[in-house]
Amino acid sequence: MDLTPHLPALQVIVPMLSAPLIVLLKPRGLAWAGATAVALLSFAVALNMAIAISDGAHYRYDMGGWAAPYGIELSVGAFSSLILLIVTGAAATALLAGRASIDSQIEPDRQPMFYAAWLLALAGLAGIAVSADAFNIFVFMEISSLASYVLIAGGPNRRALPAVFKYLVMGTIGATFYLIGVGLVYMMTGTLNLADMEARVGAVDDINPILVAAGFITIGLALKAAVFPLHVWLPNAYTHSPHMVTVFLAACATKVAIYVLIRFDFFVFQSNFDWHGSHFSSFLMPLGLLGILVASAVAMFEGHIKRLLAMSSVAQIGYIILGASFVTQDGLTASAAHLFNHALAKGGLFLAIAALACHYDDLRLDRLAGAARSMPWTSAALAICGFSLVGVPGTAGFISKWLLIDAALDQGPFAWLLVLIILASSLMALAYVWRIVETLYKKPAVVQPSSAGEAPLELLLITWLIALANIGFGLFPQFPLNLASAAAELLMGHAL
Amino acid sequence: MIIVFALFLLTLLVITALAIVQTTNLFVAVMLTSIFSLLMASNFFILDAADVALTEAAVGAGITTVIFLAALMLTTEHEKPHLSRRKLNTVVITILASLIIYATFDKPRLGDPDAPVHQHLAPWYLEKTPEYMDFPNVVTAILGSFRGYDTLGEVFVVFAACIGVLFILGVKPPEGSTYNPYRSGLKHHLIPQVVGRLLIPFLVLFGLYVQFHGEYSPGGGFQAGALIASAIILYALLEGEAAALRAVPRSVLLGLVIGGATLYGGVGVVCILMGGNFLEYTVLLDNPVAAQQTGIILIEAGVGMAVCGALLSIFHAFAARPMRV
Amino acid sequence: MSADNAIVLALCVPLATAAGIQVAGRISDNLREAVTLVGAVTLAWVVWGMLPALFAGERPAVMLGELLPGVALAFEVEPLGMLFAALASGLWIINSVYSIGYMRANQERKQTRFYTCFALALAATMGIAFSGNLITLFLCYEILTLSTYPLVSHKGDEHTVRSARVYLGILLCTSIGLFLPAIIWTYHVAGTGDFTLGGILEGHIDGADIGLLLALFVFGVGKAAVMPVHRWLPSAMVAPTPVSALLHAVAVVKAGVFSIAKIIVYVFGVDFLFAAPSANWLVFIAAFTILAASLVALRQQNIKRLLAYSTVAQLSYVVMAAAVLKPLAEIGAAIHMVAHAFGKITLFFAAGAIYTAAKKTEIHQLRGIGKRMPWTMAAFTIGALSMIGVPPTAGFVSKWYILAGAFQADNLVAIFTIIASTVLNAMYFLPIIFMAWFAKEPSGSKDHGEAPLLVVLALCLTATLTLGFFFFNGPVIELEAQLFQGATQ
Amino acid sequence: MNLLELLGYFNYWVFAIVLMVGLYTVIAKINLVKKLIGLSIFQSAVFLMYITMDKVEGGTAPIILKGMEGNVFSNPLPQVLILTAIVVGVSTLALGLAIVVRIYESYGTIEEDEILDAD
Repeated sequence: MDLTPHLPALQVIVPMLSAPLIVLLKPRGLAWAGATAVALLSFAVALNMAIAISDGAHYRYDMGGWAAPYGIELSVGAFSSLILLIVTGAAATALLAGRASIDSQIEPDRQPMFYAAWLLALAGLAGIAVSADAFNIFVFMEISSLASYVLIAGGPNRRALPAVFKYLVMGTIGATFYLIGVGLVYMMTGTLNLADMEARVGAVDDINPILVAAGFITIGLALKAAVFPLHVWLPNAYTHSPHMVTVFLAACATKVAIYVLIRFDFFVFQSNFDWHGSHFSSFLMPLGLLGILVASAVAMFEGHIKRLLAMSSVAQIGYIILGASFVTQDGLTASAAHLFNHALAKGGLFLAIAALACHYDDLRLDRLAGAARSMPWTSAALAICGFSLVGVPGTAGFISKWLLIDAALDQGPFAWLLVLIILASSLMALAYVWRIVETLYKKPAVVQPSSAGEAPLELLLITWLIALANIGFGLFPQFPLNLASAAAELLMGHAL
Repeated sequence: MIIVFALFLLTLLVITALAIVQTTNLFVAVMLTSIFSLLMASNFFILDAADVALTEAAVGAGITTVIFLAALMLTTEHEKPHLSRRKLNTVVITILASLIIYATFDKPRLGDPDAPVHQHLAPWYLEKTPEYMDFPNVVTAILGSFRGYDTLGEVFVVFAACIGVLFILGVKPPEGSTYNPYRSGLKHHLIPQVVGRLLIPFLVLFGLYVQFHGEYSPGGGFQAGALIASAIILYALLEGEAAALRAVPRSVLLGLVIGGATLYGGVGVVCILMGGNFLEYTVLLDNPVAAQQTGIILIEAGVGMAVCGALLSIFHAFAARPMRV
Repeated sequence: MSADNAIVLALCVPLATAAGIQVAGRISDNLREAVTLVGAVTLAWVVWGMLPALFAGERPAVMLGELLPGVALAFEVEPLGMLFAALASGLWIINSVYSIGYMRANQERKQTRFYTCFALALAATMGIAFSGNLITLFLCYEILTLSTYPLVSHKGDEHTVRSARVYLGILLCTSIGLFLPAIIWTYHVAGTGDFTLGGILEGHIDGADIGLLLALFVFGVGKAAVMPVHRWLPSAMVAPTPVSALLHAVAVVKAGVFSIAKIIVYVFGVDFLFAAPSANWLVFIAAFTILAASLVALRQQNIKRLLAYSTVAQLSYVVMAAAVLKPLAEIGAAIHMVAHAFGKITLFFAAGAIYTAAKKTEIHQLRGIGKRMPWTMAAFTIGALSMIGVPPTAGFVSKWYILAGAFQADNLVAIFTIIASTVLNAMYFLPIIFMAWFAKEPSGSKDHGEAPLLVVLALCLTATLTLGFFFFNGPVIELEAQLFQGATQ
Repeated sequence: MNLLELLGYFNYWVFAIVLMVGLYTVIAKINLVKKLIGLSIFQSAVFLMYITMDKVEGGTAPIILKGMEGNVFSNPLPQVLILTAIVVGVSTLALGLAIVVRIYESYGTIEEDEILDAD
């Protein structure tokens, strides 16, 4: 039978329905193998859809056979497809590379549950990306959140626990805010389907509840997306979670929230209210800029390598928000491209750190001095991904930075200020990345690695694969770029 | 008359909420939370939401309280009094509250039949349910079929919580803690014993009724799962952890969760295999109405199993944790 | 072999050499050095092989792919780039010979990494020389920066690492902070960044913005070492001498001034810029750099640092010549790149030879050294005279053209600067020459002779080139005159 | 303003107040269990908001028994949503409490400031 029309549903239900079965796979290694196979399958599904979509396809799916708005509709366009690629790619990559790392951090008898939670997180994030129903997004947001709390709580250090508790509290507040916003919009429009909302919100006479709803939704999702200054949960959660979980979540978790934020705002509000575009940018642009500057500055002085990169994530989220806040085709393209490129760079960096962690228990930066001598390959991959983060030409990060500056130049009289801030933070990124590189390569060793030699081969190979992807997508960025500009077109098409 | 009662309930709700914030005894706070949930449930009932009221009573007032108490037993009952230096919070929160209240003046009046919510989707559901499903409870129809995908998601939220709790509490407890599997304060108390034993069969029976009668009256898988779980938790409280685990072992519980979730998802997959969309029950049988009914009964059974198993697993994970001495 | 393919080959040969060095380095040192030499000769053969096509007026081009719509990775050979590539590839051969002698004699560590990075740097240099648009130029520019970092920090001690950090920091910060926005700005307003004779900016930008954009470019190209972004160059002197010689007298610094010249000629357009009053400041800043750097050089005690400041000054000659914005001066700029390259590489080779043979690094230690190392000091003398601009050396030819261009433009600042700096150059080079040949060696000094044969051979070769260029510079001038055949007629 | 109208606003006001009481408890209290209690109050408030909007004047619960087809029924959709939300709420709570138990076991306290001091 032809499964092609079912792909959007399969994207979610394959990992979701596999999760309970994974719990049953007690023997050593089997749960890992099962979860990896499922994640790869999801990635294949996402890739399949992405290729069709870059040829102009658009997937729609009526759950239960009930047409929208009565039933729940799934809809996969360019933007969601890009997100799906990131999510499934991150999940599959981290699993493929991470067996040794996970074995060393999670006890064998707890592993089946860990992998089940992994698949649930994957299913939840994918579910958000494919859904076209405001409430359904909430449900899947909760699946992904609960599963991520579980994953992060698997961190070996006791500090993971307060960190995940904070994440849980703030995440729940964010989700509840979103729920309030959706409720208010539902109250005024009587519908939950995003497209239907878009059509009906314009007819609403009493604007106050919609205004409050937009506020609640934006703040709630900004909390989930760790937009500065609502990012306080993020650094500790990323620092203390198991290394592979950091790879997975840093690459995609906050991005999905940004995706919903952008999509909700552009689909439902922008198209109907003339003033919403300026509200949106006047609210988010300062946050984006502040986030870029403050988080980059903090990252320069962080001593723990994972915390440092977590702070850098906050800054990078600022870039994405900034691009979206221009409310232009170019700005959104830059944002969407940066979603992808940052996932590549950060995923690669955290993979390399997981590799370092195989031989270094203490990941404070000064303890890692001289690591390049015993782990030259890992360090080189880390440097490449780091340069991609900075935006050195020839890497993926350069492409999005180029697009972002190009888009910023259209922003009227204050364009130079925007460019200045972007450049300043790039230089700060250079400073903190260089600090890492120099420590690894040039500083005399402080601690001897627990054992000599490189990281496990599969981890090393995957890390290099991602590092090369950073270069590859820096030189031949057409594929993600096509999706990104198609996504921007879709979003702006609604705003017109 | 009912309006005055509603006003009274709502006022009581606010007072309870404030009392919860004020008290420094966590045990008291949890008990007040239970009362808060009950008040909420009554309110829901007044507002014609019978299904929600039943769920809130079973889950909010029942299960939540039990889990809270179980957690308190493992931690501490007393909140350290501290001087709140966070004046800013109060300010922020007051501003937010007044904003929301301000926004309410544009909201449709309570019960206004012309409100958009009553104009758009709801009439369709009310009209089509008899036609497509041929049973009275529209809530069950939406839950099970029209928005069955949400409900599937919800089952997996419960599943995630279940494996999450098992995962998080799956690490070895620290040294110096003891575990008494027969601890149960109620075993030798006559009145709880008698009343409790009387209650358990009725609870289970009521649970089963709610499960299988969900299409006709308020109720369904969630409520049934929660009710049966409460019955077994009550049994555990009366007879002790070990006895309850003997009656329903852990493996059975996990099997229930996995089986329930898989049953639900499996029905959806079968729909795909039979040529429909995911969860499109209509393709299951020749007669679409009967097919819808069958599908909904099956997935409700899955929900019931999963919720019951998950809640009990969570309870046992807490209860089996040794207390600190 | 078509010239289009030759471009790709010119990029690939150094890369393949780098890979070959990595492999050969695991087998034997001799094999590794053989690979280096073979790579250098092959590259020169490929690059020089393109010359006939260029003289015939062809412009070989190749496009690798599009990064973004309208932003492509493309290469095109034109006279300026051809000259630069031919220079760099030719000197790489000589420098390789020198390196082998130097690195062996000084028993440097990690030589495989050294040769590998060197080859990578050459690949980037070829990329810069042949780049067909701004983005390709920028990409190769950054690769050059990154690939030379391991060379600069080769020694690995704390002082070296700190200096290398200054090197990398200034080059990367200026390029990302100034060069990149200038490029994006150009693409944004002009819609393209392709190097086009006559410029692409005319009509897209006006008023003070021209001066601002030019400033972003000039200071963004930190490798040109226009003050105040010159600090990296003295810092880079911690590198082994062959690195200083080829990279910091030829490849890297020339990449900087070459980029500026190319941007002035192909992005702004000489006539467009000449007509823009807001762009006048460049001559002044270049003149200031020349004089200030020469004054600083006067006070240096360390030979390599003196040479570094001399380089800063000489680079600004090229910038100033380009900024005079007259055809003769532009040709002078191109010739000066060659002339200075020959002279300065000779000087560095000599400094390295002195270090290898006598372990001397300071100027005052050079008393009487001419008698012990006559070949070396003879070459040093020729190089120094070329720096001053005394005939019959290469330096005279280029100064002549620049001066002629300055008269053509009636640019008094430039004329004065050239004269004043010639005096300053004489003031810091002549005493050294005098001291080396005629002063008496202090008693009790170490007995030593010439540096190893390969080292001396290399520096004699470059000294000969310095002299030879005075007599045989016709082809170069003919090639560069092509730049203005269309524009001036 | 008739009584029902007042009640309508009153419902929303109670929603707003309870919501803020919950939020205040989450933010201002440093005891972790208390925070979770606040979180559940916070979520309950949202349930109230949704259920408030389902009511139709003179309506009954949306159970269409035989012979009642002409009656007015309250809106079933918010009820379905809140059924889901309640279960989500208790799931989050269970997970949160499990974490609190582990925190107590590792740190010996469930007060946020003491936990911060311990690290």
